[in-house]
Amino acid sequence: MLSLKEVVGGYGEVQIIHGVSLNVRAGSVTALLGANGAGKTTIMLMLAGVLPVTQGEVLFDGKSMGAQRGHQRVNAGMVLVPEGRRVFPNLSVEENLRLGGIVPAARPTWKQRIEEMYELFPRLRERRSQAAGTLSGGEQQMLAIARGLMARPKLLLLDEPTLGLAPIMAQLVFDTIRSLNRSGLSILIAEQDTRNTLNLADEAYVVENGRITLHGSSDNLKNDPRVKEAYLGL
Amino acid sequence: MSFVDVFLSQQLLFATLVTGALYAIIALGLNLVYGTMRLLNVAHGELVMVGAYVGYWLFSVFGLSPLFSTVVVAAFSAIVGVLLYKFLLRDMLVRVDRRERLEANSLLLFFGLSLLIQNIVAWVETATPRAYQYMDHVYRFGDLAMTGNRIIALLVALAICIGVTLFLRWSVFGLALRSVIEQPEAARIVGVNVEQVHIVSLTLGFASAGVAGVLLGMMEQFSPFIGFPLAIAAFIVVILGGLGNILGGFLAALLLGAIETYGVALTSPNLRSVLLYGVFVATLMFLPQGLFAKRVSR
Amino acid sequence: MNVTLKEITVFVCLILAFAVLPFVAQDYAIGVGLAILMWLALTQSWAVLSSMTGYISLGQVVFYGIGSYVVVVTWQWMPLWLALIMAGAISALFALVVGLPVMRVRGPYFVILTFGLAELVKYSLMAIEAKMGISSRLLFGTPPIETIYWIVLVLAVASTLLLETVHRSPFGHGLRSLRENEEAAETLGVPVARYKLIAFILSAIIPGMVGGVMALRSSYFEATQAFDPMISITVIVMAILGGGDNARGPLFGVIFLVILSELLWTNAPQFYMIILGILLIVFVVKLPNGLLGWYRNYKHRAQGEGS
Amino acid sequence: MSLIQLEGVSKNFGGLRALAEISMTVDEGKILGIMGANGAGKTTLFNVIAGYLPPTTGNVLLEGKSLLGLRPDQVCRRGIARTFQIVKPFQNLTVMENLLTAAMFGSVLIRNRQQAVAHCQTVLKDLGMLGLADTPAHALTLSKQKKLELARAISTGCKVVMLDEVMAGLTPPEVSEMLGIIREQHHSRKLTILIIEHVMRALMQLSDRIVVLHHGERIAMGTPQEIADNPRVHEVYFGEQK
Amino acid sequence: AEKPPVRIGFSMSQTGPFANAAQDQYAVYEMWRDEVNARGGIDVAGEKRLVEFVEYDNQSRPEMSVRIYEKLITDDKVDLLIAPWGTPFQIALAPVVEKYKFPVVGNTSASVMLREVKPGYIWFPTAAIPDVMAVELTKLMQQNNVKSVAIMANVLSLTKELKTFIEPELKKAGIEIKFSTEYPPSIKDMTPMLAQIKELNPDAVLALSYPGDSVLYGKQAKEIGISSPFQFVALGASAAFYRKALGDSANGFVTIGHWAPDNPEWKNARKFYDNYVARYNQEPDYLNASLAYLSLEILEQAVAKVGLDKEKLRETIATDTFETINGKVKFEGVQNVITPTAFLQIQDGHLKLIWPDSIATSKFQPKAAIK
Ligand SMILES: Nc1ncnc2c1ncn2[C@@H]1O[C@H](COP(=O)(O)OP(=O)(O)OP(=O)(O)O)[C@@H](O)[C@H]1O
Ligand SMILES: Nc1ncnc2c1ncn2[C@@H]1O[C@H](COP(=O)(O)OP(=O)(O)OP(=O)(O)O)[C@@H](O)[C@H]1O
Ligand SMILES: CC(C)C[C@H](N)C(=O)O
Ligand SMILES: [Mg+2]
Ligand SMILES: [Mg+2]
Repeated sequence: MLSLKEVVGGYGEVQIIHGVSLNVRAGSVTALLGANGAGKTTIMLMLAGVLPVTQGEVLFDGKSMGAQRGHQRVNAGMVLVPEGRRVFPNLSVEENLRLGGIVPAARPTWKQRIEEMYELFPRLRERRSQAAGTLSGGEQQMLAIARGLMARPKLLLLDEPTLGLAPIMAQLVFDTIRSLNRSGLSILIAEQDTRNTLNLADEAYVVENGRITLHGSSDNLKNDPRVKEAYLGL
Repeated sequence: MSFVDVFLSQQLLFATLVTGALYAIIALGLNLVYGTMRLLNVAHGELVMVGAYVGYWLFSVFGLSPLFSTVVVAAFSAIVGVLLYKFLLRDMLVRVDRRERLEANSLLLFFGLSLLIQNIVAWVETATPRAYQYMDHVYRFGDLAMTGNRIIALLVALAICIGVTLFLRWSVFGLALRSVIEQPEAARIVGVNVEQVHIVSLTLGFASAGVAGVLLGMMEQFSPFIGFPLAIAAFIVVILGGLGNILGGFLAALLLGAIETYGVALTSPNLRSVLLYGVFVATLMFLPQGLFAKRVSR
Repeated sequence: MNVTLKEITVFVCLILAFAVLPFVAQDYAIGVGLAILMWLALTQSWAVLSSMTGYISLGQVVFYGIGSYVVVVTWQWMPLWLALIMAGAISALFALVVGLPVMRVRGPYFVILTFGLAELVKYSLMAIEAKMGISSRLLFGTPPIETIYWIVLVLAVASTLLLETVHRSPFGHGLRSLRENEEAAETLGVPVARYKLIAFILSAIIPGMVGGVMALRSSYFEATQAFDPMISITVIVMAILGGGDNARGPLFGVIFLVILSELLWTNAPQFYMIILGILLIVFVVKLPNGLLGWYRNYKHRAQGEGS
Repeated sequence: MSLIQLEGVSKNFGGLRALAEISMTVDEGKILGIMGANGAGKTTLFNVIAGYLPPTTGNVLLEGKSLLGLRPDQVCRRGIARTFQIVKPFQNLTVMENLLTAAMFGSVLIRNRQQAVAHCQTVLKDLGMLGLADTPAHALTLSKQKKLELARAISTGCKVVMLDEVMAGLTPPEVSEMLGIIREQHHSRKLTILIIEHVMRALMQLSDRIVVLHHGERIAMGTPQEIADNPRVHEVYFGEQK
Repeated sequence: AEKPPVRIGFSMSQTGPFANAAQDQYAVYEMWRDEVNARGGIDVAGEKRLVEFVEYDNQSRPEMSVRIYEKLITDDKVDLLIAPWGTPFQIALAPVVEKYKFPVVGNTSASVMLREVKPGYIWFPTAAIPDVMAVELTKLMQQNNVKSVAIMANVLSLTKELKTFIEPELKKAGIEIKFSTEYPPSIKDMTPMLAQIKELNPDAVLALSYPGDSVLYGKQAKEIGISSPFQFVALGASAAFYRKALGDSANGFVTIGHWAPDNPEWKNARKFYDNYVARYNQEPDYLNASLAYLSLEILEQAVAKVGLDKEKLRETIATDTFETINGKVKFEGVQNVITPTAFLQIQDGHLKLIWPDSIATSKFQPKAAIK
């Protein structure tokens, strides 16, 4: 589904990612683990076309994404739920959702999709005409996830989706990811709740200082002593 | 004229509409450029001025109707907009390390551009004022008198304003545009083609400035140096109506038109600018986001 | 952050250079020097408000205009020094009176509001004068250019010192914080509203006095000249050309633009506006971070290569 | 005497009641945990105390004196600092400059630059951020920015600090480190702390007492153990999973 | 060896808000230079030398103009100076030429303030000084049976002064002022004023306007249907573009001007007119262009007599009588004391002098009502 080959990139002249290769198999959940500042968000932003890939190759569905700009990637089915939510603060919740489904591929089913999102997060329905900037932190996070799902992605890139969610909501998000995955969606997730993430994922990569240092099935990684110590806090 | 007469006068109403419509269409173009991309286009008035000249040339050399010229000018301005975007503006808008100084640099750029345009036109055409007579037959309906060109300008401006409003309201483009206004980066993430949005609003903005120029040239005299006050009027309207709020801009334009006619009729023409700027300044002091700011519930 | 000896030396040399100019040059060159000093005084003052707080004022001319008026109206019966003090004081008073509501307005709204405010003051004065039957004035016995030059030199130095002092003070640090994020600055204890007001007032005094002296440069006076919006725009253009938020940016920008346009209008009188327009556009493309940004980059590179 | 006292504080947004008649006290030197589902009103409570939002009804007192009508900067000068859940760093200033604002304007009010720098350096050192002093804030990762928020709040020299989800987005070892930092600061600076967290481990370990909000109402208050055993809290906050 | 050319310096509003008004004067300057050079040059006390211009744009800013003249005198060291456009610029110039004792003949300025300028190195040939105009205009109206007027005046100096001086004159003459108002230069729409004037239906409308608003008045008076037989517009109507902008509806407007080509006593008037039309393919402005040309004629005659010495030039200009396209000109103090104050009317697309009778080339015709 998605494969990165020796990808290099960063912010302007600062290089952060020094050659990362990874694969997300179709229909799988793949996790990115790593400490703060390891480069997970940077990889996500490069995938979404926000940051440039200076070397290496990104293949999605077999096609090179090098020349594809952000909106083309969304249209092709690769959607990012960014870290820090990035909702449109002065637009209403509903307008935020509609924007999530603005690419041509998703536009015909707008209305129905919004209803589905409201089913998933009833709180959003209650706040549908409130400006997104005035939502509570957790509500904004729900909105960001829902907005990402609006585009009917084939591959969903989740950057810390449960950040700031109460346990009950975080659980809901994990459950949702699992059921979305069952219905065929591929997922790449970066998340600090390592335990839950590994329970959910099929495969995982550990990122350190802009490089992949460990890779394996999540069951293997769960029992890897390095992971245990560094990311599970055992 | 007594108080009552003033309000009943059809002539004043007509004058308000014509002035308001002209302000509206000039401001519309600026709103699409400044309101959406934060490009401080101080050369907006020069675009209008060039529109007036092109209309004049086509009329006096080829005898083309200014109505036809609006189409030519719109197309021409749009092309200029695209070229400008491709060669000068894209970097400023898209490159992350340039966005910081976007407003500052765009001010400098457009200031340079306005000097350039003004002086090239002055060089080619001299600074001698121009005006021409087109459709200046006077139609009278009872007490109301209207020249043909003012009626036409009103109708064209109205049509364009309504057209653009409907387009922004009912097309996806309107929503995409608002997302770009809010957060260009997040807009890209959800799949908005940010560059396309930029180009469309820039071309729409430039085209409507050009058309406004043709309409203005039909009615008033012009010279290469009329641009600055026009740009200022446009900025006032755009800010009063709320940045990026197209409909708000139209209402603000109408309000200024009304002050300019009713306000002046009731007080004194000498107070024209005092009234206009007074209303503007007072409004912002009480409503720092303009007349039609969305108020977040508190 | 401390003042280095080198900086002081450069600054003192610059002042000396400007100080000897009237003794060695004829009127035209003094006129160019005067132009540099005048724009310097205006731009440094503008920077105290706009570069420090990020509130871009497009109405700097309002203080210049008010100051001009004070001096012109009192010209026949008040000594110049007193009139100049009044010019500064009345500009500051005006800033104080309108400051609170004006400084509540942010971003682009603030930019255009300040422009509108200057126009409002201009047209109000014109309407009042029209009522009194005045439309323009003649000034007799204006001082020679040298006198004007000395006063403006003092004002230019004062405004430079003012900006540098603000820049280095805790007050300036507060302004810079609120420029970055007003809400965060406020929760950290910065009295945001008061600081903005003070910055606004500080940016008003010297322009008021500059306007006062410069009104005496020509024997003919009318409101449209004293409140010419191009003055505000020129100030901003110079500050942007310079870049940065300390006194060096405006210094670069002012000297660069004045000398450039002087060279252009004297050598290519037919096309100098066209050339100037093109140069500004090229400038934005080539030096997007202003002269100061370019200079820093250049120094940075030079050092990088050296080590 | 209790340091902070809330008397029937309510906050309405239009028709929405974000806080309903909240009364409680926090004693000096204690840590109060605040929990509740998303949108329960936790951040709003901070906003009201910090002078950011005026309460619709009720009163907030610090050391027996009302804070009502004070602006946020005045509240800060009285000794209450806070962090923002949605971070608000001074993007183009360095980490040190970010902290200097706090030192120069907060309740310590150090106007001498050298002294202020020294003061901030100790804070950075305590938080293990000395190496970042000259990094511009925009180049920090989100979690570093959260840490910056904490450092900035502490640098004001406050008596009370309100922490809004400073641990969100940290890996478990990082959470442990942060717990250590907060405890350490609590002791060494004699801070009274109000802390909002969804990371339960942190809240349970740190808090002397915990208050639980739900739809703006206070539904429980007590020691961590009491809260952990409270069935209502379970139902609205943890869901079926324990 | 060939003598070096005579260098003549001036500043001009080539850009900015006054650029449009300054064009006529500039066109005349250029035409004159080429004419003189075609004749083999200017006569400098008996010796022919070519003429060369040293000119700079003042951006429509008087203080810029002052700087330019300082440069022309001290840096470029020109041989002669000619005037910039307009009252503000020429008044601002006075102290500079005073300081350097450099004589300049003014031209396109008109204001009672001119008389306050210290006599010495600058002179103003205009006959359109507002206080005298007020008297003459009142007489003209009286003679044509005007019993009531409406006045609307731009607050800029010339028209504002004219309003101030004409109101008492009208009262003295028993003409009723039915309506009187001022408006700012930024005016964009005159409907509110004109609607009221139409209702009052005065015998005369005095639109004391500047060139920009003169066109506006013409267009809107036609639209609203102002039918007063006497309609006056102050500035701009003497230029060719005014008739182009308004077409037939320009006919009948009375305006300021004391020159016309067809007065047989003004020797070179016709020749100037023909040359101008041949060169620019349009008529000169009867006010500004003729003033500009006659100021050059005065300078030329003075230089022919005494050469380039500044003091001698001053002496000559201040005391001699000159023969110009506008008849004889002689200065006392700063003012021209010969040329009479006069008015023009647009008749069938042509400008005619209609007042005073001593120089009139046609009679006043009431403005035809618009259908
Ligand atoms: N705008 C920027 N300019 C320069 N460097 C940056 C910028 N943003 C982030 N960095 C640097 O990039 C590195 C990787 O950051 P990234 O956000 O990808 O980490 P992360 O693994 O997502 O961490 P976290 O878990 O904290 O979100 C960090 O060292 C950070 O300092
Ligand atoms: N300015 C506002 N206008 C309208 N509603 C608002 C406003 N600010 C907050 N709210 C609403 O008030 C409720 C409480 O918000 P608050 O931010 O206090 O929640 P919270 O408990 O901090 O939640 P979280 O854990 O998600 O951060 C939310 O439902 C939010 O949508
Ligand atoms: C046209 C001139 C006689 C008047 C001059 N232009 C002025 O500004 O007053
Ligand atoms: Mg991250
Ligand atoms: Mg919260």
